[in-house]
Amino acid sequence: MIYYAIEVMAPLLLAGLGGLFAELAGVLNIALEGMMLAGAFAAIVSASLTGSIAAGMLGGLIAGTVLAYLFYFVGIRMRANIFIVGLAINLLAAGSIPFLSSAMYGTKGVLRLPRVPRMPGFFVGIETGFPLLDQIFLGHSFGVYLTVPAVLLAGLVLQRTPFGLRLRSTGKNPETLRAVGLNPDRYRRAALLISGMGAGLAGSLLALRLGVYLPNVSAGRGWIALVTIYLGYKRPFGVLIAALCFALAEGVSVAAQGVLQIPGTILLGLPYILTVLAMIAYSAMRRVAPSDD
Amino acid sequence: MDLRHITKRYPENDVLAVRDVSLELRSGEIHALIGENGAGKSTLMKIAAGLLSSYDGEVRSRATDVCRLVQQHPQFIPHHQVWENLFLGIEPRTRWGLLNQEAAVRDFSALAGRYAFPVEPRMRAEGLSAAQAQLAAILGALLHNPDTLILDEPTAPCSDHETALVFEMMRSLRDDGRAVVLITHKLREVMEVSDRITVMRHGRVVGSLLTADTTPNELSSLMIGEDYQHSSSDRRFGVLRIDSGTAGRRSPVEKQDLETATAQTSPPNFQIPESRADPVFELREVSLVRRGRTLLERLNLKLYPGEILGVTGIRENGLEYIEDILSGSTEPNSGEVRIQGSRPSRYTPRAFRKLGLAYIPTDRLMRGASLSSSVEDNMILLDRKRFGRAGLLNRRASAHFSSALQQKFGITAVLGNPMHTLSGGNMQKVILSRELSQHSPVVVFSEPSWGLDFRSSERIHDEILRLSETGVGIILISSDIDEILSLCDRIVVMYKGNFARTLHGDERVRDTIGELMLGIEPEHSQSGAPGEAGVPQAPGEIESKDSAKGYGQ
Amino acid sequence: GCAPVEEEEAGRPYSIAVFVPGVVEGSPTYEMLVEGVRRAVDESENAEVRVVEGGFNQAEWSGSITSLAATESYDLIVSSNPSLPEIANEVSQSFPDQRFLVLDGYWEGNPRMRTVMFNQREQAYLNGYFAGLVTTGGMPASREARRIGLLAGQEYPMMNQVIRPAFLEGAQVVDPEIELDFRVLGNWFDAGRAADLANSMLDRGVDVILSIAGGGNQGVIATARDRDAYVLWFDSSGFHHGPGIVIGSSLVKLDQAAYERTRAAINGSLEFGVGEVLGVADGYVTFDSEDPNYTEYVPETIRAQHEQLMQRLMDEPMEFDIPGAN
Amino acid sequence: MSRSQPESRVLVTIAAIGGALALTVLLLTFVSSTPQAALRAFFLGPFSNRYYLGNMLNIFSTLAITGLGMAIAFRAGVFNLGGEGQLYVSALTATMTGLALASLPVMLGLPIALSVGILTGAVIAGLSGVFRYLWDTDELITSFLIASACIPIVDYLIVGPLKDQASNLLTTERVPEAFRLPRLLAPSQLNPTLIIALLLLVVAYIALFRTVRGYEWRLSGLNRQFARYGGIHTGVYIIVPMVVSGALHGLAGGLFVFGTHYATLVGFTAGLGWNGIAVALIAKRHPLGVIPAAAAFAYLESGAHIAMLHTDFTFELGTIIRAVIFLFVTATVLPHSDIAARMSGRVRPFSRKRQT
Ligand SMILES: Nc1ncnc2c1ncn2[C@@H]1O[C@H](COP(=O)(O)OP(=O)(O)OP(=O)(O)O)[C@@H](O)[C@H]1O
Ligand SMILES: Nc1ncnc2c1ncn2[C@@H]1O[C@H](COP(=O)(O)OP(=O)(O)OP(=O)(O)O)[C@@H](O)[C@H]1O
Ligand SMILES: [Mg+2]
Ligand SMILES: [Mg+2]
Repeated sequence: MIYYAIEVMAPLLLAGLGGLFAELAGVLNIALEGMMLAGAFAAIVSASLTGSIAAGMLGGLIAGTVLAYLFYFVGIRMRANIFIVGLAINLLAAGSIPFLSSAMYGTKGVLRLPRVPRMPGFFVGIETGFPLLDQIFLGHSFGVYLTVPAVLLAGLVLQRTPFGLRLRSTGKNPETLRAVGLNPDRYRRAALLISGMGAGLAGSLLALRLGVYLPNVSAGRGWIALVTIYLGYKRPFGVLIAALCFALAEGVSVAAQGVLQIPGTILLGLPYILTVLAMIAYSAMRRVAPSDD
Repeated sequence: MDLRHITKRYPENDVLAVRDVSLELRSGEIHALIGENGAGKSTLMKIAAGLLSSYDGEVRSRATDVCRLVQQHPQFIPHHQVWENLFLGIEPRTRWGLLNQEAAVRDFSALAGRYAFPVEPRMRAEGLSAAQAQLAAILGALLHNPDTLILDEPTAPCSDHETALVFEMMRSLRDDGRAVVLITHKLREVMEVSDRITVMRHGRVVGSLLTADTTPNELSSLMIGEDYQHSSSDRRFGVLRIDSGTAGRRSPVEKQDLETATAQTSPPNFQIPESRADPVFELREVSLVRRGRTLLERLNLKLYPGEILGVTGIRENGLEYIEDILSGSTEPNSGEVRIQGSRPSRYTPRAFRKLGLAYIPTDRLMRGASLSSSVEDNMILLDRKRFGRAGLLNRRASAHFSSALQQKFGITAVLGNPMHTLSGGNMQKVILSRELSQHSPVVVFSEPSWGLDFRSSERIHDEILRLSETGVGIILISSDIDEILSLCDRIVVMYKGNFARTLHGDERVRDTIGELMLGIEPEHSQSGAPGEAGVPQAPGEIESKDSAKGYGQ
Repeated sequence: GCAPVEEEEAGRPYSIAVFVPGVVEGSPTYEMLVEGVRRAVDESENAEVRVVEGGFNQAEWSGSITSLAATESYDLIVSSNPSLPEIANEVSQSFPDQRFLVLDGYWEGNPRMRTVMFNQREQAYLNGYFAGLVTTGGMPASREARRIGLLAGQEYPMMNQVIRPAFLEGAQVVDPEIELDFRVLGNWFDAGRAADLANSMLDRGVDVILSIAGGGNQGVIATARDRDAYVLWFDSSGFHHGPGIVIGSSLVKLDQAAYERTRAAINGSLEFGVGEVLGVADGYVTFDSEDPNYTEYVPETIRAQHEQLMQRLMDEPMEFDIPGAN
Repeated sequence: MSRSQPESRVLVTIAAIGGALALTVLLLTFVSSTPQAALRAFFLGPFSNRYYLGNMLNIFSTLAITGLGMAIAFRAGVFNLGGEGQLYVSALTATMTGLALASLPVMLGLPIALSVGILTGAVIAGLSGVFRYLWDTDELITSFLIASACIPIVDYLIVGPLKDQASNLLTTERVPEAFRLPRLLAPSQLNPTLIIALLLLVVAYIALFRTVRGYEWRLSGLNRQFARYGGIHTGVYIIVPMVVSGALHGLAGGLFVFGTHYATLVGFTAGLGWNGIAVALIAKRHPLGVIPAAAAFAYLESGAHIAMLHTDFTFELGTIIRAVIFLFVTATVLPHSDIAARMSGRVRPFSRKRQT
């Protein structure tokens, strides 16, 4: 179960980390969902054109970034309402992908294209001597192993670089940037583009794992990724924990369907309930703790 | 730097803030810019620093020159550390292009050390006291190594000691051949530190003089535009009577019209107590502990009707915590508060106000005002219930009320415009007008005259005196010794979360207070009122890291 | 602004609207529906068809069909879904002249409506029997546990009352010990979660899964491919989705039924007011044994045993209690 | 709400809408084989007969209530992201109450059923408010999560124990005839919800801008620290706005059942809650602004629906057009308001730590 939870976590985490940048720069990116979808579609298309997984992931990344740029242009440059722009981007992705798909391949349903390679498992034959660990951590698809460097990189960039400092300052108070002659919009743009990359990559993982593109394949994961940002208290490592928690909760609900006599449909609500409870428990603990003021 | 024929109009409220002003800032000179609230000082200097874009006229300077403005209310990102706030845009980097935190902290500490500013670079900005924030902001400007440094009311939140530090820094910059501009309302400071003085009134420059050639009286007449008589309680000229010791309460200037106006605008909401024997406000053994640190320790205090009790000290020695306790903003960990003999149901401003407390906060921007609401909405905050008829808000009555307050306090504002269009001083007047219209038996003033021009602060001082005459008990929290001295019957000095001493009558001497604030027990008198003052702990110097760490966060 | 253009009586074509309660693409049933009706229209001299997609919100279907009927420009409205008869019946109270042909649904007694139902019990039973043969060791990747899987997009009456029990019933013909692991996806598109659900089933020893989860089926295939398991398809032939992984497909010849009944309607020979049920014996429910993948990947013995079952159903059709039938 | 140059703002708005329309026309012309018919159906369809007109007004009614529910919460500085779920659950509880009380007279049974719906929404949203009040958990997230958790449960109940056994639709039984609200423009779905919605908007406007409570409400949203300092019970203005917002969604759910569908169908809310947020934001959180915002929304929705039924206009096309219009309209109409900044940065102009 943990093995699959890790697999489920990977796209959530990548999208969440991307969204974290936007969030810290002061832009609530509710378009993660649409960017993931676009990433998934582009990943299959480019994987099919090139026959390469790497190209597929690159395609996903680019697609997410393109939407992110649109987000930036309308939401930041044109000063539109961020929330509405986000909704619009989601709609745009949901509407134009079937459109493109039917123009390019004559179908807007399941898109099974030739030459899309299978996502290989990594570190398959290796043994570390701890069979349990091997079982949980080895043999995942490539994207999973991307997440660890991604978390570290995000932490490094956000906390340890001038860029990260400026980005975080943008979100807290853009005036302070203006006061020292920096343009906060630049950092918002960078943050949005990064979030587009994260979400696009996450989408490509979803699709490449299946080897096909399906309408609505993101299935609300963009929203969950958004939730992990808050659950993770806006820290990269926190997002990791939150995404893992959510994935585990999802894993519990999936596994419970086979074991418990509770109707499967009800169990689908379980991850959300577990998450709320975790959130309350955490907040309540923080309140009780003497370190709080 | 040379400003030529600058004119600035704010389109939001159609205010002509600066009118055809020309000004020359010379290097190697400290240039004071004075004028009443709303005269246009801040606006002009923002233009000089390039922070405002649409204006008429010309700003000339050498292309390589750096000009930095420290704003009137410096704003930091609360969650970020001080160095993160200040090195924004000029971050030192390591070889790998990463943030070089060590270098930043080192540079900062070196600079802070040079001017003896007690600011810790790694502290979170939210933990800075107002004075520290001001000093930090100044350091932030200095990090840019400016050729022209403009300070907009830097001394407002500072105690004498910190003010002295700032002046020292200004002088050393001047001697270094830089141009320094000081905006302030304290003429004493102007006389003390500046080389040249420019006076503004209603957006115009009405005079530019050499400090050596002028007198405070001349300056104030220029500012006000008439020959102005200081009332005897004017503390800015307190130099004249600093040691007069017994100087207590002066008879207020006659303000008959004012009182009648008050009577008209609002019927008394509270009964002012007849008896003067029972305290109207009491702290009993109040302690405040946060994050394992004792910020306030077993404080006792009694305030009697008609009394003005001064609380002073360096702000980070507990002045802001006592403000929160006195106003109900924070719940003490032990002990209790009594207002007019009753205990508030909860420790919230709401409960305190119900028992008859009015409160003028230090933090005007966040706590004292809703910047995006209209001026009128800010004025009616406390009286809102009175304008409700069957739940509906009677806008005509509230407008009438607000314009009465506006007239009474001489507030320059359009009532329907958002609060953020007001000058700093006018904002404070709005807050004061609102609180004083309550007729509360207890009023807590915290730093009431920060940022006010002297006519306005004098009005406030007169108002405080008048209030106490009518039997209101007043607590005046202020880090300004002159203000405390000229108004208060009794003064408590805080040091490290304790009441170091309560001073009565002739003990109320400037030097004694100054020493107590720094934790030095003065030799000549040991007669603190028992039970109402803690004994200061280990005497130590305020700028030591200890105290900054201990009480800052 | 959509008033139909009146043409002279003689030349007026027979006008058909196909109302798709969902979207056509991605749904084999609706693809068959549209294809069948189109073929009938193409073959006739004077008929025309418009396909209208009604989207997934069932609350809107009634309104959309009302709108179609209200234009009074369609001689026949064709649709397909178990819930459509009751909607059509209601609309037909307001527009008594409108005729309906509903496939995959059942209604008796509305003289303006003809319904065609398929015996899904037999269909699920066919799948179940095949699954039983697989899990008891008939295939290379069969596992020891006698456990088969069923993944449903959502729970609905036909699923809970017919397909699920019949699937198990069919399997237990092979071995009464066989257990069913039933899971719900919650929607018809989340292939990611479908893959996880399939994984979880495989963890519990399942080796063959009947997947009735729309786009979610792709997730099941991906898992089965990774972990060597088998997938069964429902309604249409699914072999091409995963050769060697999809090893069986039960078919409903909805396209054929749609074609034939539409043709009859155009010719004026279709009888309304009846609801028919078509099953294995009628040739409308079957198991795809023609596909080359089937012969390539499925051992001779299994194919033969399954063929026998088909024969048996031909001779003795199964009783079919239609859920919610009027 | 800048006072500056209202004329130019209007001009910009008109230009934006014009641009969006031009793009729509262009898109349709390229994609459709009968562009004229598609355009006519899309733009004029909603006004072509009373049926479509009535349906459009009915969409407007529900959207107006949910939009108001969002706007009113935003005004107090709290965020209810669970409208969709609140609407859905309330619809179910209202339906079940209606069914259970079938024997009561309408004048008694219907109000009770609606109240149950209102109460349901209020409780679900109120929970998030209470959580924030007690434990300082972000109500934006908890409301979303709680509502998301409720949706599968309702799905299950409708498909399972509460299902109408006589129907093949995934639906509960229909509420008794007597309980159904009368149709105003038969055969369209328009019903008295419209009147209730308009009344609510006006009442909300007065309550928010013309009462003392409304003053406190708005002030709490603008600067909670200030409100607290002024003696306003700010805790109340975290919980109550959430409760009211939830209650409005509950009411919308109840009316959706008794006025429009007479039953709760699986997934029948279809984004009404989400669209409520968009409506509230386009309306600049102003109760009266909700009217044009919801009207525009309803118009687009029904236009797309009609064009889809009668021409080769597709579902995706409708989605794309709506996206384009969103992008255009908000880009220029909305100033970079504080709510936008806060929605994006979640910067609250007050410390959230010390609250009563
Ligand atoms: N952002 C603004 N928008 C609109 N009007 C403004 C703004 N800032 C200042 N004003 C107006 O411009 C005038 C000059 O304000 P300014 O802040 O320059 O005064 P000041 O001399 O610095 O006063 P103070 O001593 O009170 O700080 C005032 O009438 C004020 O109301
Ligand atoms: N907007 C509101 N909606 C509902 N209840 C409120 C609202 N505001 C306050 N209350 C509650 O109503 C009660 C009365 O509050 P109100 O603000 O009227 O105080 P008040 O006028 O000073 O009266 P009292 O002295 O009785 O509290 C309080 O318990 C408070 O929690
Ligand atoms: Mg100023
Ligand atoms: Mg087996």
